[in-house]
Amino acid sequence: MSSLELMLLAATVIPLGSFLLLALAGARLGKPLAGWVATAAIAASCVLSGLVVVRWQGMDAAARAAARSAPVPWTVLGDVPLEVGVNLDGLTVAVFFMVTFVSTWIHVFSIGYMAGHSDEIDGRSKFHRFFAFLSLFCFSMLGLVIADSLVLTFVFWELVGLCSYLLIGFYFHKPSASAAAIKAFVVNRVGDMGFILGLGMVFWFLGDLSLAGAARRFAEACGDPGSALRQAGPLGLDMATWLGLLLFCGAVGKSAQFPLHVWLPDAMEGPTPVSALIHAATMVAAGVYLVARIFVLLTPQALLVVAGAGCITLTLGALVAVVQTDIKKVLAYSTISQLGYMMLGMGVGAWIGALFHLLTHAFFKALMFLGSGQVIEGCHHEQDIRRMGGLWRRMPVTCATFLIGVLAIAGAGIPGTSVGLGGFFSKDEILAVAYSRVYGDGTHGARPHGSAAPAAGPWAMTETGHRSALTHAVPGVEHAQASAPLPALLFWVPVIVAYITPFYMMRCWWLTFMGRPRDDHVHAHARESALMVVPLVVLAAGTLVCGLVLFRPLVAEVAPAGLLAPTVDGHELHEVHHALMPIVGGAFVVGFAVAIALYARGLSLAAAIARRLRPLHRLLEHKFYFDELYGLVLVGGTHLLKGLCDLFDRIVVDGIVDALSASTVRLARFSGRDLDERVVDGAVNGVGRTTWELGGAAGSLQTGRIRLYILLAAGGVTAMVWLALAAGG
Amino acid sequence: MTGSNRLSIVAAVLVWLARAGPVWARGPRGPGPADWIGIELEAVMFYLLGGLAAVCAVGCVLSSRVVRMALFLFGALGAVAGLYLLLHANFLAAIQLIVYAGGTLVVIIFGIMLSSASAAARYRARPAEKAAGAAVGLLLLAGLVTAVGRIDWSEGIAAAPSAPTVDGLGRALLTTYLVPFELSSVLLLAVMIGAAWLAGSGRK
Amino acid sequence: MGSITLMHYLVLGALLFCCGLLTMVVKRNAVGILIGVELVLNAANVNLVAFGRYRGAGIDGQAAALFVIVLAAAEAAVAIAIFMNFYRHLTTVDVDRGDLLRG
Amino acid sequence: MEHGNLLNLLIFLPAVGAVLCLIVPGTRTVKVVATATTALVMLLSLGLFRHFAWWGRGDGWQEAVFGGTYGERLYEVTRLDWIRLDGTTIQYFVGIDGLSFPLVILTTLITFLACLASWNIESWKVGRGVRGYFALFLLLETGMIGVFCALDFFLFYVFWEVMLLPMYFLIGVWGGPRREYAAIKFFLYTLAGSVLMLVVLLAFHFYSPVRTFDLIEMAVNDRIAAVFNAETTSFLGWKFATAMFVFLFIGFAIKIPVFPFHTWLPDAHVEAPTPISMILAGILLKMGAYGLLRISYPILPAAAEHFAYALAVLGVINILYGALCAMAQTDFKRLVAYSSISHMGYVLLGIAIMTAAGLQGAMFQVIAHGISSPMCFFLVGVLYDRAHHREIDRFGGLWLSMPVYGSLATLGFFASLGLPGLCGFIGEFWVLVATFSAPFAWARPMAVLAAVGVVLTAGYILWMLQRVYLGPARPEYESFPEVTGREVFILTPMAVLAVALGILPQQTLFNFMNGTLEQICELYGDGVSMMASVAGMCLGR
Repeated sequence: MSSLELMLLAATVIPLGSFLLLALAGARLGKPLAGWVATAAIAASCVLSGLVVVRWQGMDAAARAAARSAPVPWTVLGDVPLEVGVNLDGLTVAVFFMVTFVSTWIHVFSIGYMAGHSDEIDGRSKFHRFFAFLSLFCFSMLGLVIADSLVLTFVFWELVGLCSYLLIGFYFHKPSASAAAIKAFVVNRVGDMGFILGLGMVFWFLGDLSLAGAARRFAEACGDPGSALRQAGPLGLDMATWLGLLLFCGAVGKSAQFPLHVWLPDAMEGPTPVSALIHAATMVAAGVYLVARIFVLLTPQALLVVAGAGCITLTLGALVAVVQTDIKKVLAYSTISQLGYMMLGMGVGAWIGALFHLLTHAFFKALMFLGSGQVIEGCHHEQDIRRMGGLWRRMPVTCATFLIGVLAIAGAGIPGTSVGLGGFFSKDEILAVAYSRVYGDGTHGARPHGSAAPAAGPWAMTETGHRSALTHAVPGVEHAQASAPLPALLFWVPVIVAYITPFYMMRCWWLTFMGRPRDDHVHAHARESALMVVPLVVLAAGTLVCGLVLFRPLVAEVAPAGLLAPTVDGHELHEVHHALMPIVGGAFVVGFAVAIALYARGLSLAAAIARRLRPLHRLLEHKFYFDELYGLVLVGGTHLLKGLCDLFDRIVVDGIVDALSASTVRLARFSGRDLDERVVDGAVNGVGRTTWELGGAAGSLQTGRIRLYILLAAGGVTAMVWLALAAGG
Repeated sequence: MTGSNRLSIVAAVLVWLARAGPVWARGPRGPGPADWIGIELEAVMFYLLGGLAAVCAVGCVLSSRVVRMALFLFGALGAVAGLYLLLHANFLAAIQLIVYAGGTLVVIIFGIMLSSASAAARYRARPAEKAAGAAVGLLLLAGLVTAVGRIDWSEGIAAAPSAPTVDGLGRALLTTYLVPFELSSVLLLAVMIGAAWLAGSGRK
Repeated sequence: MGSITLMHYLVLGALLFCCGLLTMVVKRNAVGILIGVELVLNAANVNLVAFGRYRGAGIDGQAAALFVIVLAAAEAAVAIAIFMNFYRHLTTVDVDRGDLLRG
Repeated sequence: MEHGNLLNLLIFLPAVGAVLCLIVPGTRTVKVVATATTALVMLLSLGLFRHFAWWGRGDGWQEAVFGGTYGERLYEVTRLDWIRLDGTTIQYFVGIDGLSFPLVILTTLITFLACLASWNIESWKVGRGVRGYFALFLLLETGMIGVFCALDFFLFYVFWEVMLLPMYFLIGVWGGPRREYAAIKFFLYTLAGSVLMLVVLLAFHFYSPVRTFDLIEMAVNDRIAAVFNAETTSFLGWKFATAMFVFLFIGFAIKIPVFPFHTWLPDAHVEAPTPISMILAGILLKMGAYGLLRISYPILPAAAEHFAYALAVLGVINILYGALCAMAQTDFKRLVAYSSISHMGYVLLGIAIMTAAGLQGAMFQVIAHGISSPMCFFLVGVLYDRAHHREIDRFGGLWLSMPVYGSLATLGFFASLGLPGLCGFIGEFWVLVATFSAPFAWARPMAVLAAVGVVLTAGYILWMLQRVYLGPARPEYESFPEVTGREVFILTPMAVLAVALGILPQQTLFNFMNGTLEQICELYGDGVSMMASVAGMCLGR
C-alpha cells in the first residue's frame, strides 16, 4: 500500500479506536474528557487527510496513478472474489478532507453543546455515549468515502445508517426521538432494499462488485449488442437501466430524495450537532457521493430518473421550508432541497457541479446548523423562530456567521465577476449544465471532457470505448435520447426554486436575529458560548474561501471522461454562467428583498397572506401530507398485514392443526371409515389427541394403587394359566 | 401369644433336626421296616410341616392385625425350613431360619414398631376387593393344582440320598455360581447403603 | 398316606404362592404387602428345592434358593426403608394413600 | 479420509458426563460436572481446527480444504461395523467435512454457553430436579453432535431420535406453564418428521442396487444415482426421487421450520427455559438445513431441481410471514421465535436456488443465526429473570437502568437484523444476491420479495427495541440489577463472534466450508451446467 493510502486508512481507523475506547471506558473518562478524546481522534484524522490533500496536489497524474495499489481479497461470493482497497482519487481526497474538517469542528462544538444536553436523562450522563457514537459515525463515513467496492460501500452505508439511528434516538427517553430514529432507519432500509437488489444485478450481469471492475464490465457489456444487459426488462426499460436505478434507490433513501425524503425532517429530533454533521453535511451527501461513484453505471434513462427525482425533491423541500417555523425544520427542508439540486446535477450530467455543490453545501449547512444549535442552546431549547427575533444583539457572532451561511446557500455573489460565495458557483454550475442540456445543441454528449480528464484511475475509460459502447448498446431511441435535449422543466423548475431558496433562508435568519424580540423570556436569557463560537467562525471562513479554491479542481480532475452528459468546466463555466446571469444572477436579491419586506414588521403580514392562501398553506404545513399518506398506506398496510398474518397463524394454521385433531377424535368415535380418511389426511395433533385420549382411558386404571396392580397382574396370570390349560387340552 | 410359643417350639425342634440331620437318612438305606418307617415318617413330617405352613399362610391372609401377620409369617417360614430338612437341604433350612427369622422378620417387626402410631390401626380392604382377590387367588390355585395334577410326578421319586449339602453348596457357590455369588454380594452392599440412605433421606 | 412325591411339594408351593398373592391384594398395610412378598418368595423356594431333590438337579436348586433368600433379605431391607419413608411423608402405612403415580 | 478418534470423544463424553451427573452428590457438584463436561467438549472440539485451518495444515491447506470431490476429504473418521443385516451392514460411521465442522463447533460452544445459562435453574421455580436436567442436557449434546457427525443414514437416524427425547423432557418438565402442550406439540411434529425419514431410510436401503446406509456412497455412487433418479423407479406410484425428496423435505422442514409446519416452534420456545431455547434456536433448527444439504441434495439432486421453485416460494413465505408474525407478537420470546422462522427462510431460499453463492449464504446464515439467535434468546432470558414476564409493551427505557445490558442487546438484535459488520448481514446479503442471479427465471421476483423482508426485519426489531429498551424509564424497572458477571460471560463470546463473523467471513467460516459446498454443488450436475450456460449468456461470453 502506498503511504497515501495508509494515511487515509489510518485516518479512517483512528475514530474507530476512539469509539472502542469510549465504549469501553467512556464512563470513566468523564464529562469533558470523553469529548476531547473523540475530538482529538477526528482532529488527527483531519490533519492526516490535510496532509494527503497537500501531497496529492503536488503529484502529477502518473504519480497519482502509482499511489494506488491493488485491493486485498476479503471474501468470496459464489466464485466472485470480493476485494477491499482504498479508492484513492481526487474525489475521495476532497470529500475525505471535507468530512474530517467539518467533523472536527462539529466535535468541538458538541463539547460545548452536549455539556448541557447529555445529562437530562435520569441523572446518568450519556455524554461519553454521544461521543462514542459520533466517533463510530466518523469511522463509518470515512470508510464509505474510501471504499472501492460496491459491497464495502454498502457495508459502511448501513453502518452510517446505524449511527444515524443511534444519534437521532440519542434522547431515546423521548418517544418522538426513538420514533424518528426508527423512521430514519426503516426508510433508509427501503432504499437499501433497492441497493441490495442492484448489487444482485451487478453480481448477475457484471460478475464484479468492485467499482472499477463493474464499470469496466458494464462498458464491455453495453458494447455487446447480444448482452443480457441489453435485454428489455420490466416497464420497457432495459436491464442496464434497471441496474442503475436499483443502485440509485439506495441514494434516494440516504439523500432523502423524493419519495423517501420523509425521514430527514424527523431526524432533527437528534441533538443539533448531529443534525449538522450527519443530516446536513456528510451522511445525506453520501447518496450523492454514491451516484457520483456509480455514475458510469447509469444509462441515459436512468440519469433522467435521477434528474427527475432531484427536481421533484428540490421543489418539495423549498416549498415546505417556506412555511416551517421550527428553525431546525427550516434547515432540514433546505437540506432536502439542496440535495435535490445535487441529484438534479448528477442527472443532467453536471457531475462536477453536483459534487462541488456537495462540498460547499457541507460547509455552509454545517455552519447554519451549528448556528441554530447555538441559538437553541442560548434560548433554552426554544426552536420556534416565531418566538425569537432580535437576537443579533445577544449573539452577534452567531448572527454574522449565520448570515454568511444564508448568503452562501442563496448563491450570493456579484454577477459578472468571480466574487461570490459557494452556492454562487456550485448551484449556478448545475443550472448552467441543465441549461446547456435543455437548450444546447446536443453535441456536448460527444465532446471530450477537456484538459481535466485524467487518463488514470478506475474512472478512466477510453472515451471511444464508452461512447461506442453507448452508441452500440443503445441504438435507436436511446441514442437519440442520449443527445436529445432534456425536458425544459429540468431547467426552469430549479431556476424558480433558486428564487425561493433565498426567500426562506432570509426569512429564517430575519425572524431569528432581526426585528424586535417577540418573546422577552427567550430573549433575556440568550447568550453565546465561547467554545461554540469558535467552530462557527472557522466554518464561516471555510465557507468564504474553501469552496472554490480548494475543492473544485480536486473534484474536476476525476470526473468520468467522455460522459454522455457534458460537464461544464473551466473556461466554459464562465461562459454559460454569464449567459445565465440575467436569469438567476439576481435571484438572491429578489428573494432577500421579498423576505425582508414580508417580515420586517413581524409576523402579521405573513400571517395574513397565509390566511388568504389557507389551502395552500395547510398543504405546505403538512408537508404535502406525505407522512399521513405513508402512515396510512405503508405503515398501516404493514400493520394490517401483520395482524392478518398473526390471525392466520393463530386461527388458520394452528386452527387447522387443532381442528384436525379435534375432528379426528370425534370421527374416531363416530365411525371407523371416517377415521381411516382422517388418519390418511394426517393431522399431527389428531394422532396426538387420540393417543392422549387412549392414554386417558388407560389412565383410569392407573389408580396409583399398588394392590390393584397386583390384583390385575395376578388376574392376568390366572387367565394365562387357565388359557394354557385349555390349550393343552 | 400362644401362636408365638407354639411356633418357637417348632422352631427349636427344627433347629435340632437341622443340626442332627434327618434321622431317617442316616445309615445304609435298605428294605425293611426302617425304610417304611422312614417313608412313613417323611410323609408324616411333610403333612405336619406342610400343613403348618399352609395354616400359617392362610392365617396371614385372614388376620387383620399386622403383628399377627408377622407371627404367622414366622410360622410359615419355620415350616418351610422344616420342609427343607425333609428335602435334604439342611444348610438351606438353617439359612432360612437364620436369615428370615433372625433378619427379615426382625426388620419387619422393627418396621411395625417404628410406625407404631398406626401399627395397631386396621385398614380393611373393601369387601369387593376381598371378593375379587379371593376369586383370583382361588382360581389361580385351582389352575395351578390342576396343572400340577395333570402330570404324573411319581417317576423320578426320591433321588439318591446325599451327604450333608453344605460342602457341595459351598463348592457350587465358588465355582459354578461364582459370578452370581459375587454379584449378590455387591447387591447386598448396595442395598445396605441404599437402605440406609433411603431410611435417612426423609430426615432433614 | 402314600409316599411323598414332587407333586405334594408343588401343591404346597402353589398354596403358599396364592396365599402370598392374596395377602398382597387384601392388605392395605404396607408391611402386610411385604409379608405377602415373602410368602410368595418362599413358595418359589419350596418349588426350587423340591425340584432339586426330585429331579436330580442336585445342588443347583438349593443354590438358586439360596440366592432367592439373599435377594429376599435385601428386598425386605429396602422395602422397609421405603416403607419408613412412606410413613414419614404420609404419616400412614395405608398403601392406598400412596397413589401419587395415578394416571 | 483421515481416521481419528476425536469425534467419538466428542460424541460420548457428554453421555459419560450425563451418567456422572446422576451419581455425584449435591446440586452444585452436578452443575460443576455438567459445565466442566461441556467446557471440555468445547475445548476438545477446537482440536478439529487442525484439519481445516491454515495453521494446522501449513502448505497442504488449500488442498485439504478445497480439494477433492464430495466425501474425499473427511476427517476424524471412525468406521466400525455395528449391526449386520443380511446383505448389508449398518455402520458406526462418523467423520466431518467442511459442512459439518462449523456446526460441530457451534454445537459445542452454544451448549457450553447454555449450560452456563442453566446455573440459575433454582430460580426458575419449576421445583424439579437439577440432576435430571443436567443429565438430559448432556444427553442432548451427545445426540446433537452425533447428528452432525454421523455419515451413516441409520446412525444419523438414531442420533436424531436420541436428540429428540431429552428435548421433549427438557421442555415438558422444566418449561413454563403450558409446557406439556408445547412439549407434546414439539414431540409429535418432530416424530412425524422422523417417521417419514424412517420410510426414506428403508426405501433407500431396499431400492439401492448397493445395499448400504452410507450417506457418502449414496451420493457419489453412480449406480445408486442412476436407480434413484431414474424416471422409471417408482415408489407407491410416485416417482421414487420425487417421493423421497418430499418425505425427507417434510421431515427436515418441520425442523427448520418451514411455513405450514412451523407452529410448534413459537410454543416450544415460549415454554422452554432460556438455555433450552438457546439450544433449540441455535442448533436444533440447523439440523433441518444440515439434513437437506447432507442427505436430500447430494443424493437426489434432480428432484431438488424439480422442487427448487416450490422450496424457494416456501423460503420467501417464511421470510415475509415470519417477519410479519414477529411484528404482531406481544410476547418478547415469541417475537424472537418468529424472527427465527423469518431468518431460516433465507437459509431455505439459499439452498433452494442451488448455486454456490446461495449455498454459501445459506450455510453462513445457519451459523450466523446459530450465534445471534441464542444471544437474543439469552437476552430475553436475562430480562425474564428480573421481570418475570415477557410482555413487550410493559417494558420500556431499559437502556437507562441497564446500560451494559442495553448495549449488548442492541448489538445482539442488530446482528439479528442483518447489519453489515455483524454476522447476520453476510448470510442475508449472499442469499439475496445469489437469488437475484440464480439460473431460474422465477428467481428475480423471489429476490425482490425476499428483499422486502430486509425492511420488515428492520421494522419489527427496531420497533421492539423502541418499546423495550428505549423510551422513558419505567419506575418498576429502575431497580433492575445490571447484568451479572456470569451473564456477561455468556454474552461476550456470542457478541465477539457476531462481530468477527461479520467482518471476517472468509477467515471465520468460508475458508472452512466453501470447499465442501462447492463439492456438493458439483453433485448437482445438471443444475450446475445449466447455471453455467445461463451465466455465460448473461455475461455475453
